[in-house]
This record gives sequence, C-alpha cells and structure tokens, in this order.
Amino acid sequence: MGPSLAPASEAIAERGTPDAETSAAPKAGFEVRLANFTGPFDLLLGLISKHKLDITEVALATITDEFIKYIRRLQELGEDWALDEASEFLVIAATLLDLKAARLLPAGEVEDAEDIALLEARDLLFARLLQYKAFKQIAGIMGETLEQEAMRYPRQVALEAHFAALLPELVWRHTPEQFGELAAKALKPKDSTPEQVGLGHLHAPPVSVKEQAGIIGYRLKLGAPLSFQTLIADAETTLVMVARFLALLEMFRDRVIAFEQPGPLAELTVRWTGDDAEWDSSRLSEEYEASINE
Amino acid sequence: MSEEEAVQDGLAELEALPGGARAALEAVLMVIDQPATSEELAAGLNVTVAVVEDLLEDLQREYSGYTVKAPDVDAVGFAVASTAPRGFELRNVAGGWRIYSRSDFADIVGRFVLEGQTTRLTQAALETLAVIAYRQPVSRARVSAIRGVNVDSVVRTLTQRGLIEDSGTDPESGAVLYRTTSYFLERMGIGSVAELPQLSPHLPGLEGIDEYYDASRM
Amino acid sequence: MSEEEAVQDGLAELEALPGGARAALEAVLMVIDQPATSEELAAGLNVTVAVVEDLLEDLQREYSGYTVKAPDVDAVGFAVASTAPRGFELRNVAGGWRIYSRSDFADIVGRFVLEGQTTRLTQAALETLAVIAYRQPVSRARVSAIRGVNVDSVVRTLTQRGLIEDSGTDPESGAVLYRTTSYFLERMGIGSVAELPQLSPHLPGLEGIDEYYDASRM
Repeated sequence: MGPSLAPASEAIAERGTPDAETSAAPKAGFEVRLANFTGPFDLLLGLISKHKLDITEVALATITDEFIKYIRRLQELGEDWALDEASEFLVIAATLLDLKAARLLPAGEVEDAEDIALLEARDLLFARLLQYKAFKQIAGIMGETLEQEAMRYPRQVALEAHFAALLPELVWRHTPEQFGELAAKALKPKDSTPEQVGLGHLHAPPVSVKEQAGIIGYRLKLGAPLSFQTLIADAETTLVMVARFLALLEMFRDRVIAFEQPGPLAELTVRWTGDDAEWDSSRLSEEYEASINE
Repeated sequence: MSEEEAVQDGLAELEALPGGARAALEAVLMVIDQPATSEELAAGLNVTVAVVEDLLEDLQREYSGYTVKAPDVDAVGFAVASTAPRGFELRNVAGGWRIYSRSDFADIVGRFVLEGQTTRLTQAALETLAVIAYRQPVSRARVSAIRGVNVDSVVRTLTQRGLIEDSGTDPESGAVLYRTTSYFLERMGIGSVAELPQLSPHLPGLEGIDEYYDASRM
Repeated sequence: MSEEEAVQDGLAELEALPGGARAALEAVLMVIDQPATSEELAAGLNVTVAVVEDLLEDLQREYSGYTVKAPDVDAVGFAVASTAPRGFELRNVAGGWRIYSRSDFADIVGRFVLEGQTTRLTQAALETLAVIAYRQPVSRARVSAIRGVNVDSVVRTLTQRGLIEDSGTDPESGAVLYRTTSYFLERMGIGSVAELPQLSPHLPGLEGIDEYYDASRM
C-alpha cells in the first residue's frame, strides 16, 4: 500500500462529524451517516445497534444484507476507496454471507471440516467485533478526557532574559556544508517508513540448476562413477539437492550421463557418458530456471 | 558535613528567603516549560525529595482554595489562609509537576493562547490512539487488524501530533512498533499509562483474545 | 444594552466563576508568554480597563506579600489574607503585564535552569533548525509535517537559544512563523541565509516537496 492510498481512510473518517457512541446512534438511519464509519467493524456495530440487536449470529444474519447494501451504495456514490480498505469490508461481507447462508444453527453434531471452519469464522468475527467495540468505547472516554484536559493550559513561557543569558554557550561544530547535508537529509521526503514487512528472508536464495549441472558435470568428467548420495553430500540446503536432481534429469535427457540402479530403492550410481569437450552446462534448457528461482 | 546536613542546610537557607521554601519552589515552577519531577525540583532547591513533595502538595491544595497552614514554614513566621481557588493549579502529570490554568477559565484563556491547542482528533485517530495506548508497543499491522482498516495515515498524523512515537522494531517481523509519548500522558492529564481506564470491563470474557488474534491473523 | 452595561455583565459573569475575576485574570497571566497590556487583558476578560487595572494592582500587591482585601470582589464573598510573598511577581514591563519568578530567588532558579541544560543541540534540534533555515519563514505545523514528529518543544529550545525567532503570523492560518536569527548566521559563520549551501538539485523533488507534504499530510 503506497502513501497515495493512505489518505483515503482519513478522508472517509473525517468527512462527517465524528459519530458519538454507537449505542446512541441517530434514528436518521445509516444512509445519512454513510461516510461516518471508521471501518467495517464500526459499520457492523452501527447496524447492530440500529436494530437494537445483541451481537449474536441472528444479528449478523439480519444485518448482512444491509452491510452489503452499504458497500454497494458507497460504490454507487463513486467513493474512491483505497483497495486495502475496500478489501477489509469485503472480507467481512464475505464472512457474513457465509454465516448467513449456513444459517449457523449448530443444532446437531458438527459434521465436517467446513462446518468447523464456519464456526471458527463466526467466533473470530464475534471476538474481533467485541474487541473493537471495547476499544471504541475506550476511544470515546479518551476523547472526552482529552477534551476536558484541553481546557487547562500549561504554563510554558519562554525563559526570562536574565536566565537565558546564563545558559552556557552552545557547542557548534557544523560547517555550512555539514549543515546543508543535514538539511538535505531532514527535508528529503521520508521513504514513508516501510509500508510492508519484507518477505525476502522467507525465500531461500535462488539456486541455479545450470550451475549445479556444471558442478555435477565437472565431478563426473573426472571419470569415476559417483553415487547420487555422493553427488548431494555437500548440498547445503534441500533446494540445492533438488536442483542437483533436476540437473541430473536434464543431463540424462542430453545423453551425457547414465544411471545404474541394481534394484528398487537401491543406490543410484551416475556415470559420465558424454563427450567431454562438447558438453557445457550452459546448453541446458531453461525449463527449470524460472520455477526454481521464483 | 554529611549529605543529610547539607540538605538540612539547603532548607534552612531557603527558609531565610522571603516566603521561604514554598516561595522558592514556586519561583522554580515559574520557569519550567515542561513537567519537572520532584527529584529534579529537589535537586534544584537542594532539599530532600520528601520535603519537596510536601511543599508541592501544600501548594497544590492552596491553589485549589483550601486553607493551608504549613507547620514547617510556620517557624519563619508566616501563615497562609486562602479560601478562594486561584486561577491556576499545580498538577502532577506525565511524571512531573507543572502549573496549568484552571479549566474553569478555558474560554477566557483560549482567547489569549491561540497556539498549543490541538484540534480535535477524528474518531479514527482516537480509536487508533486507544489501541496503541493499550497494546503498546504495537505494530501498525496489529492495530490495523483490531480496527479492521488500514491505519497508516492515522498513525502518521498521531506521530506528527507527538502523541505516539516509534519505539524500535519487532525483532521477529521487523515491523516498526509504536508507543504513546509523555506528551500523550500530559494531554490525558495522567501520570502513566497504568492510569488509563481499565479495558477489561469493556471486554466481557475476552481475556484470551490476544492469543486468538495472534494465531489467526498475524 | 450599552457598552457600559455589557462590560458590567462581563464582570458579573466572571465573578460567578470559582475565584472570580481575580482568578480569571490570574489564569490568563499565568499562561501567556508575551506581556499583555491592560487593554488587551480587559478586552479578553470583557471588563473595563479600570477594573482590570484594579485587579492587576491587587494581584501584584498580594503576590508581594501584603495583606489584601479587595472590596470589589468582597461582594461575592471571599477575602484574601496573605502575609508571605509568593515565589512569583506580577510586573508591568514595557507596557505589558507578565508573571515572573521573584528576583529574590534568582540564584536558585538560575541554578535549576543550568542544571538541565547541555551545551549541545540534540539531533532533533539540529534537524529542526535545518528545516527552518531552508524553509523560512515557516510554521511549526509545517516543520512538524516535514519531520514527521511533533517539534513544539524543540522549537522552544531553539527560540530560547536565540537561533530562531518569531517572524509574524501566517495571514491564512494565523500560525506563528519562524525564521533564523542573526545569531544563527554568526554561529554558522556566514553573512546571510543565501550563503547556506545549495541543496543538491538531484534531491528528489525538493521543488515539489511542498505539494508532497501538503497532499499527503496536511
């Protein structure tokens, strides 16, 4: 999510007057408060309180249609939603629909995995909704406190001149150039603090099949047949092992090696059969490069 | 001279001044521009923390309009009787003491002090601030999961307002963690986040919700 | 209602507040940074200049430790008796009124002030100064937006250090604008801000930086 998407959530929140407690939701209906909800949970709570319902599955089933109607209306109004925000609403709408469809009456035994998943989805939704409700109430209290406190003004007057004069002379070590550099750094638009957690570390570094084929080829060309075990003995990761296996398949197709295996699950021995001078691992097909590296 | 004696001396010295130690403390309170702890005040006045804290409470009561007669300072010959509250109050906020105008005069004072007053926070900002206050240190992703919406821009606004700040990164995910600032405590008029209203009464039977969340969302 | 009556009403209104008009005046005096004239105070309190001047003298005497009994405010039922001077005093300097720490305590206050001071600017202060130097005249809100954090207290420090100063208010927002001082130029060893090094032109969109911030944050 780039910074360009971000302001929309604020815009939605700020367009209307901040709504007070949901429990005191105005009778006017949710149409007039279209833009006042600060998120899907807020909307859901708003709808539940509008119908004076408890937060139960009945409530969820009852308001599902309204929730979805709300999203449609926003679309019709041409509300320019940030993608990630819309998706939050949609995820919840989808969950609501699921719950409604299932009628959620676990009257008998829970029968299959799907039912269990649905129950979990319902419980999770309730839990999140209740937690959000608690924070919303707390936010209301905090808002009142902040407002009360804003009525007190702290004394923060500038130091009287004769005390200011006592202050030790500042140590100043910056040349204009250094100061300029400092300014450049301070004025540079912040790379708006990483918007997402890097996933790079979750992927193993790329392993090239060609490279591994080169290694295998070099070893086999020395003459002696080698067992597959020997060929992968120095592989540091599973990925390297897989790459070497794929390389062997490739090389077999190129008819530069031959396999020998006395019986099922017995040791696999690999022997060089190719022309030493002509074969080069770079001639291998590209087939595996893409899939292994990405 | 032992340290104790030195501090005694410090008090004696102050009491010799017109108005005594109380007035000296008041004089210092006049020049601080952010809350000062009783330790800082004690060090500045060269008296013990206990003495300063007595004096602070004494002043606090007096400003609020109670009749005060401080026994310690009686010795140097003055008595204070005040029945009307002053226009200002002394408060212990965000871990420090500071003078504030009394809230009764907010409208009048507001005509003179244009700056420093923050505009009202939006509902979105308040909710985000609440989640951060109770879950700190916390990542944006986590706050976002609780609120159900993206909170990036609201977090930026709150940071700019000085209400929250970066408190390092999560060792596991590398995500930036946020916490509330002492300015937040000041604006809330409390000494520490422990003084925030309890969340549990608003969260019936959801003690285990954190784990639930963490397992399923994060 | 004549103007006289309106002003009378203003006084009645103030007297209804806890501590009355005196406390209201005190509240204002305690938090204003710049000395205020009796005219300004009268206008803010919605009373006549004569009333404000009476109250000012009354407070001044009280702070200095005389026994005071204000006849005007007696009506609403409070009496003030104070024999010890306070740690602060109300002074009329260059036509304006402001509360200062009492000069008797100058040594103690001076010691306290020095204790918390360092001789170096923090990184935050330096960066804020840099932004102000290159963007002057500029409001705190603007600097805050550029730096992404609240800069109120840093700006106060820089002002106190004489490196920046108030340069009037923004006609649109009414916010105070800041600029660097000649002391700043002196410390930098340059003759004018034009001599500050040019910011490297390849710095991404320094020209467009205003739009960047305005669009996304303000």
